[in-house]
Amino acid sequence: MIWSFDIIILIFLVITAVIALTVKDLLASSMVLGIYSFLICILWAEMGAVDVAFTEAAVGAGVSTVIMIATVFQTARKSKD
Amino acid sequence: MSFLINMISGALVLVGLTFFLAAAVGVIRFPDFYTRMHAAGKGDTLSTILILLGIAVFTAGNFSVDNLLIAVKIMAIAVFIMLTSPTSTHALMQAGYDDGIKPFEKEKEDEIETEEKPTA
Amino acid sequence: MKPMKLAALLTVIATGGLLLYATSDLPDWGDPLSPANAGDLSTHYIQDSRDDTEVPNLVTAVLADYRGYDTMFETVVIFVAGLGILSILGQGKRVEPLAEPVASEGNRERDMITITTCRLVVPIIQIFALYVIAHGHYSPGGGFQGGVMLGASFILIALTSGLPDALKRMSQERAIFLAGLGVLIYAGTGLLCMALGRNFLDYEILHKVLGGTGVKARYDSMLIVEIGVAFTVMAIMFIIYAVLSSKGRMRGGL
Amino acid sequence: MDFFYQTFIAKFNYWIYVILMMIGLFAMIAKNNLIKKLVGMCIFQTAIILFYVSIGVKQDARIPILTKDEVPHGGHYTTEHHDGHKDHKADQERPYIDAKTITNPIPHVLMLTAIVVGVSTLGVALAIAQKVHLHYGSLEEDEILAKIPLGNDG
Repeated sequence: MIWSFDIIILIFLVITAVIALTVKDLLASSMVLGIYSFLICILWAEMGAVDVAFTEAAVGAGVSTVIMIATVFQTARKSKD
Repeated sequence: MSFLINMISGALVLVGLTFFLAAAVGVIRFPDFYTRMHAAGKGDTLSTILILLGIAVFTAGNFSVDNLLIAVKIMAIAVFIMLTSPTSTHALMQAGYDDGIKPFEKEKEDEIETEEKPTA
Repeated sequence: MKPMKLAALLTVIATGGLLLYATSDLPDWGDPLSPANAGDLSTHYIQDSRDDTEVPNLVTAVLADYRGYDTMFETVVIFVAGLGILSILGQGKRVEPLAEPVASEGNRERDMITITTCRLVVPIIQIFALYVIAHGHYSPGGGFQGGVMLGASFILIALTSGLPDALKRMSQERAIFLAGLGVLIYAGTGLLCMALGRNFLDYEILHKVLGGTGVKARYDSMLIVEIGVAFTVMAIMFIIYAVLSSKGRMRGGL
Repeated sequence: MDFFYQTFIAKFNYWIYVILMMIGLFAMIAKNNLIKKLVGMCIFQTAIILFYVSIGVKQDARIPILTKDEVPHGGHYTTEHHDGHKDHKADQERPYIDAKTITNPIPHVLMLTAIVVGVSTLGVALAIAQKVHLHYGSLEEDEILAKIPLGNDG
């Protein structure tokens, strides 16, 4: 654990979460959620949870983003809020 | 000997980070999609490979079979990135081109400036 | 609409305020003496799993051995989620001709560079995934991660050369079979322990089947269980992508 | 420095976990678009995982994988594997493991499975969203509600 690194990533996490929820384009929202997943993956590697970080890198940033984008392509891309 | 290896690996990582900085500045400063992707793709690939090379040299510095194996693994990651990173850049470019994004042209901006000057 | 949002905001702020107030009672971040960290259970896992199982990666030891029952039902949840997606959107075996062609289903020109690179990369990904599964005892990894990576390699094929190509390699029936097989391997290991006269998932007795000592049996059966998990996760990850990217028709795709 | 640590760093993870949870909960309640609600659900989920992993952190501890000195490769069971002499020499030479120096593995195990289960439940949710889009042609909550025929009032 390195606390300065930890705090920087946590602040970025809040920023990316807010961006993912305010962007009107759902494709961009999914991509920002992928960035969020990568950030939280780094955070877990830093906290010593290497297995969780590995899973998050494979699942959250890989499969989760892909299935979200697949749904956005099959439905509507624009969101009203 | 170990001092020399530390110097080499540190220099490689530093050069890699410099390229990373240049790529980041390029992504922000360049005018349109294609040039931005150019900066991101090239700078990203080169800097990642340089940083991995630095780490591999540092690991192989404490010479033993295990450390050498770790260095080989790191270099395998570098080869993998060398394969995939340019391809992903290419795929993004292709998608942008299919989507109909117009490349940036210098003259148009000049025209706009000259048009705006008389009104101002 | 506006008053609803305001009410939601007030509720959320009230909840958050209470939780923030409650954080003052939580132990400090990184405190080694907090109840969760200094409790008997965690100390026992850290200090004794070496003698019980010989597995250096404590997470794998706890995941597949001590909490094997938990992990088995997590695998079942993933399996049921895959079946649920198929029953919500999928159309089973019958394939009806479409009334009008969908835009995404047209024969979009596939890019040669990406296809060639993915042909090169997919075997590397799969071999690395197998390494992750097999090496989960000594490094981060195991059935879940390796299974997700194997599934992702099939998703990569589907993304570059189209869903039909990927379905040729892993058809819907085959995927469901593999997912069921994974759960069967896991539960079968547990039932084998019961058949030999111990509790469910008490691997120690398996040395009668696998040979060696009881510790070695625990070490080996952990790998068997992880392989089962990897089968299920791989198949279900691919099913999720295949169904969602084609609206359940299993044709066309992105 | 000590005061700074105790007031700020020691609780910062928990604060952020509460903030992320608030963001996710608000999105799940108040957002109009179904996909945005699911994005909120993802954020909510990671907030809970952040809480759990933060609880398991120990100061100056290493990752929960034992080193080669502590578990020699094939140390225990190969010595016993050759029947005849049960040599426990390898056991006695092993160093003592101090539980304080290794990160708590239990939250990691719980959360590792939770992530993979989370993505499969996200898949189910996305499938339901696609089904809703097939039926009503929209993902906006108000448009869907306008299209649902009301019982007696309608």
